[in-house]
Amino acid sequence: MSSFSVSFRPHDARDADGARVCVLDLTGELDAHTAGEFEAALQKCLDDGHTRLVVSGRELQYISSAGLGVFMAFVEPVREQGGDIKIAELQPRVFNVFDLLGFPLLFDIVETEEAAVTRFTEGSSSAA
Amino acid sequence: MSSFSVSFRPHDARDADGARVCVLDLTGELDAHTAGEFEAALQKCLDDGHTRLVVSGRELQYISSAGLGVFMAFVEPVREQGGDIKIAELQPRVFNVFDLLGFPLLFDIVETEEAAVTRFTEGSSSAA
Amino acid sequence: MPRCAPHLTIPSRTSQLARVRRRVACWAEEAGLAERAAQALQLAVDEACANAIEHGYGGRPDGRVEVEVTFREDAVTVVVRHRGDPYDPERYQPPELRGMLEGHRVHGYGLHLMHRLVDEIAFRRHDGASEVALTQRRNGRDT
Amino acid sequence: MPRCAPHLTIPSRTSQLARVRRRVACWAEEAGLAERAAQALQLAVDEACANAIEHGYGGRPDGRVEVEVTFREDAVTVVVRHRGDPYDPERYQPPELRGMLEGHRVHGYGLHLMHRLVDEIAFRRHDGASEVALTQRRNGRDT
Ligand SMILES: Nc1ncnc2c1ncn2[C@@H]1O[C@H](COP(=O)(O)OP(=O)(O)O)[C@@H](O)[C@H]1O
Ligand SMILES: Nc1ncnc2c1ncn2[C@@H]1O[C@H](COP(=O)(O)OP(=O)(O)O)[C@@H](O)[C@H]1O
Repeated sequence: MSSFSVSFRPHDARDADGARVCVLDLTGELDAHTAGEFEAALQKCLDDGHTRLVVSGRELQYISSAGLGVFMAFVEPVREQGGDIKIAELQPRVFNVFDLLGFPLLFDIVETEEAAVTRFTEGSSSAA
Repeated sequence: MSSFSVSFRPHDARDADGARVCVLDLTGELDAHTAGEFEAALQKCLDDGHTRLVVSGRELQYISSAGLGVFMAFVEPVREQGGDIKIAELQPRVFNVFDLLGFPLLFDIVETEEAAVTRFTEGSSSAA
Repeated sequence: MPRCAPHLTIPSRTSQLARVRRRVACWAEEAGLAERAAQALQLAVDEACANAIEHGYGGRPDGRVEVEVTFREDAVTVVVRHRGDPYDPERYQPPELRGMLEGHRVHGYGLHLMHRLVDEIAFRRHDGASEVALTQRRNGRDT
Repeated sequence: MPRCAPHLTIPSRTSQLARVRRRVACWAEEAGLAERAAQALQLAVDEACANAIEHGYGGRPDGRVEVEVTFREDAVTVVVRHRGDPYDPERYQPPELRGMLEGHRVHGYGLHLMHRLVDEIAFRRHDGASEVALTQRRNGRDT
């Protein structure tokens, strides 16, 4: 069995609209078996009104297309609600897969969680 | 060289909005080389405000994906203007290619030109 | 039984596709393929050549595309080879991404068609050449 | 040098994918593939197995997927084989069509990835089985 988990962590930062930035930490292997868990976590974020999302791949060892599909499925609904999915801290092996499919054109993929959070807060006058 | 031609033929019929139905007759082989001609013909239809289009494949001997791509590229703009592209009289060999890609789900593909015209006019109270 | 040369090299121009198709028809007849299998192979080879011209050589007309047949007891294989760009990840996007980026979606059918049309399809990169090998069995499927 | 059995049969459940990946890692090490090539092969085989499970067997868990390695002097080939549906034209649509029909576009990356990841990929239907053969050369590309 692939081991995978995703955990939700509200961040202190807020964007210009005052919306809180939230971090999803991915751990383990994201494949066709575990993609459903990631999907459920993103759906819960949406349901709870969290749409300023940073997905941290610091502990993500592996990703297959099923995992990439989840990003694709959620980026539009999230953006429609004024939010975004920023991707941070990917290990080179995992980044390579995103890169092969041209995801850097569609997603903000940044090195550090901090940089991802800043993308939300920069230019904002309110919080952070 | 592949021989291909497309000719434009206004039909007597009008749809419920009073818009004239037009027929495009395709002749020969529609491939990556000749698709541009078909594209230009459809563009001219759009430019001239003709959007109730029947494409007749009675004399079409061959189609490759480049030809299918032209249908796909124009169906949305045509529909946005209240029209449609109906496809008629395909030879079995050519129909098979449309079918392999699932086009019957997206397009009205009918046996005869007359049936295609009727799709535009049926339920119409004005002309025809 | 017709005889037609087992090798054909064309310049990278789409105007050459009809010539390729005629040659494939001849090979298919020589191989004794059923009509449907022959037409399917012809279309698959057309698509592979069109990809080589449009993607491999990016539309430049000065490239060369080689088309080659091999007859085996139970099958016929046509190889399409070019020495242009292999997949260019910067230029080539999966259809969905291109769709989102461009709004229009008119590409991406060729590859799907090829898969459906032949009994076996193989993609290979080797010594700077990109090859697609399309195989139709004599007693294969009749799609 | 590790030794791992050259053949693995799994039930058609995605929970088995991790097991397949571990086996492929072992084969890649045995073949002496460079790390990047090994990881690429592992991912490509994962995608092929996931397709067999999800498309071939339509998610039914009672199918079997066979995964088999062949070592050659210059390359290693992994074949993934299933006996479920071959392409089902009614169910399978090219991404653009599905996109238009469903609005959502979350499929279609697996196949593109596979093409990018290995030196050679072949799709074959034979005697009711569908096979994908994924080949990585020992001195191949380092994507
Ligand atoms: N450099 C290349 N050489 C050969 N084939 C390529 C190249 N780049 C892309 N392709 C092929 O072209 C396919 C995309 O083309 P296709 O599906 O025919 O759609 P379209 O040509 O309409 O964009 C790719 O999936 C791949 O098989
Ligand atoms: N019955 C099948 N058996 C094996 N592979 C299939 C089958 N049907 C479709 N496929 C493969 O799955 C591909 C589509 O899957 P893929 O590109 O991985 O996207 P997704 O699985 O996300 O829809 C097809 O192009 C084909 O290669």
